Amino acid sequence: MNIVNSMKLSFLSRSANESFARAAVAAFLLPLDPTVAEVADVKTAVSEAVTNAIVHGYPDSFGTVYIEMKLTDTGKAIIKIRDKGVGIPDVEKAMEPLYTTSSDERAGLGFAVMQSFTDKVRVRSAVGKGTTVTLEKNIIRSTYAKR
Amino acid sequence: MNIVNSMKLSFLSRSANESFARAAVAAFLLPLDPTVAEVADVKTAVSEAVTNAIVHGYPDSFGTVYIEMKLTDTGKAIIKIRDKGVGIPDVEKAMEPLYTTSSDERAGLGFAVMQSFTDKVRVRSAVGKGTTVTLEKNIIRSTYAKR
Amino acid sequence: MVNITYENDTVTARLSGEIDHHIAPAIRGEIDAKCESRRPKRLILDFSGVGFMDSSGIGLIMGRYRMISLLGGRLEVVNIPPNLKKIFVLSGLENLGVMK
Amino acid sequence: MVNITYENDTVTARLSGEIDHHIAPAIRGEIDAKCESRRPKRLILDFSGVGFMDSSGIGLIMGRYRMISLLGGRLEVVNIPPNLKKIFVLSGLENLGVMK
Ligand SMILES: Nc1ncnc2c1ncn2[C@@H]1O[C@H](COP(=O)(O)OP(=O)(O)O)[C@@H](O)[C@H]1O
Ligand SMILES: Nc1ncnc2c1ncn2[C@@H]1O[C@H](COP(=O)(O)OP(=O)(O)O)[C@@H](O)[C@H]1O
Repeated sequence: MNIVNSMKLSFLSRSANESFARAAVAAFLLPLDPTVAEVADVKTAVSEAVTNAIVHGYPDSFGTVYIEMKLTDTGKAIIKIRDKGVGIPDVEKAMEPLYTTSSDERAGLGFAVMQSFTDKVRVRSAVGKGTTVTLEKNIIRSTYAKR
Repeated sequence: MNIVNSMKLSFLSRSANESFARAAVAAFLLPLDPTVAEVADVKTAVSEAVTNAIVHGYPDSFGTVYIEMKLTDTGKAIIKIRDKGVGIPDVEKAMEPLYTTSSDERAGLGFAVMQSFTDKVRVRSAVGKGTTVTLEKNIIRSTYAKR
Repeated sequence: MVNITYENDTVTARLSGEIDHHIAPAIRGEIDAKCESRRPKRLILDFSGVGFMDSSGIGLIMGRYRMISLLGGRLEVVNIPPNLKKIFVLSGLENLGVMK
Repeated sequence: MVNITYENDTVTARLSGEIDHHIAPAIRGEIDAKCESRRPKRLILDFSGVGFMDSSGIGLIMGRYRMISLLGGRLEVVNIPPNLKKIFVLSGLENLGVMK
């Protein structure tokens, strides 16, 4: 399994950038020749992780959100979404469906969506240091290797 | 004039990333409420600068292409496209329409397109160090300030 | 984004575009304002024009369910496009009996 | 990308999508192969399906102009969408007399 393409992206934690992040990730995915449903899955999962970084990672201030994306010759997309925000005290608990610390209208389904819309979700977090979410999605009919 | 949003992007100098770069820049521009023609202008100019970085900046190897983009509250988009490639010995000459050092089917119109499709083009280059192209585009009916 | 009409004791909100955390508060504000002034028996959320939605959309629906229940009305969610089925199933919203 | 047909001494290449430096070589290859085997009197490049094009597209046209001239044929560029007018004007291609 070799990395055939990679990109890095960083932007201000403004909510307007949620749609930007989705669009950029989707555009980078295209050479893997994903189906419309696969693109939608990745966009949705990325939207959750980026929104979490903006809403929960930097609750009282603007910070920077970092995305790193790699494509492999086996048709796997690996997407890392990182913030240098407040961090998560108990990751296991945070990942339970319906769990939310927000008083806003958050459904507590962000991690559940990431898990159901991608093939693998890893979360690393340290209180006061920030959070990194790594998503992996296998694009089934990928043709990158053939190009 | 204040910066209201900013992003950074970097990617491998693969030609497949030309369309990715255009799409990402276009998506980041959207909160300025550009017209379809303004989006097309920016995409075209960015495509020229990114292609130059890939083709001319890194002629014999893969390198990294860097994009920095800022939006101001006066509706200006400032886009920097940078490579750490071979550099341009004579920038003035390089910018002349129809001038090309390529034996491939390049038209020699890249800089001419950037100049005619944006409001300002600045080029800084050092041989052996790389090239930075800065594009500025004023989005006329911009509403970012009002949001 | 959202187009809201009132007729026959019913407020209908036709959503469109991409529903995420950035846009949800504006949609919520418009729907709630209309419902508070009209006090309808029924609130219909029409998703036919929605191309993308993340869990912020689920939060939006749950919140409107609570709001309209407090006002004594009921919620109906209609015209869910095929590509949004997956997130609706995951949300468990089907158990609320609001999806038509 | 490109769909190529041959009829009445004419090769017609219908281009579509986004034309840039990444995609241009593949388009060039297909058109040139067809022209070299058919030796047409006329090569028509139909741009009606093209949504985006940068100066790589201009290079592609100039190159096909040279190629078909060497083969003794002539080039026609047709159906340029309004949003591409600007780059065609800038290119000076109008002076070649190939744009219909
Ligand atoms: N990047 C992050 N930084 C800090 N806390 C986070 C982050 N991502 C998630 N969390 C915590 O995990 C909880 C659950 O997240 P999630 O399942 O996405 O639901 P929601 O975003 O709707 O609250 C959040 O309420 C928050 O407390
Ligand atoms: N990023 C770059 N690095 C090195 N040389 C460059 C770069 N950008 C442009 N050039 C030089 O400037 C010339 C003119 O560029 P341009 O007007 O875009 O035409 P074209 O790309 O068709 O050659 C190129 O042929 C090349 O020699």
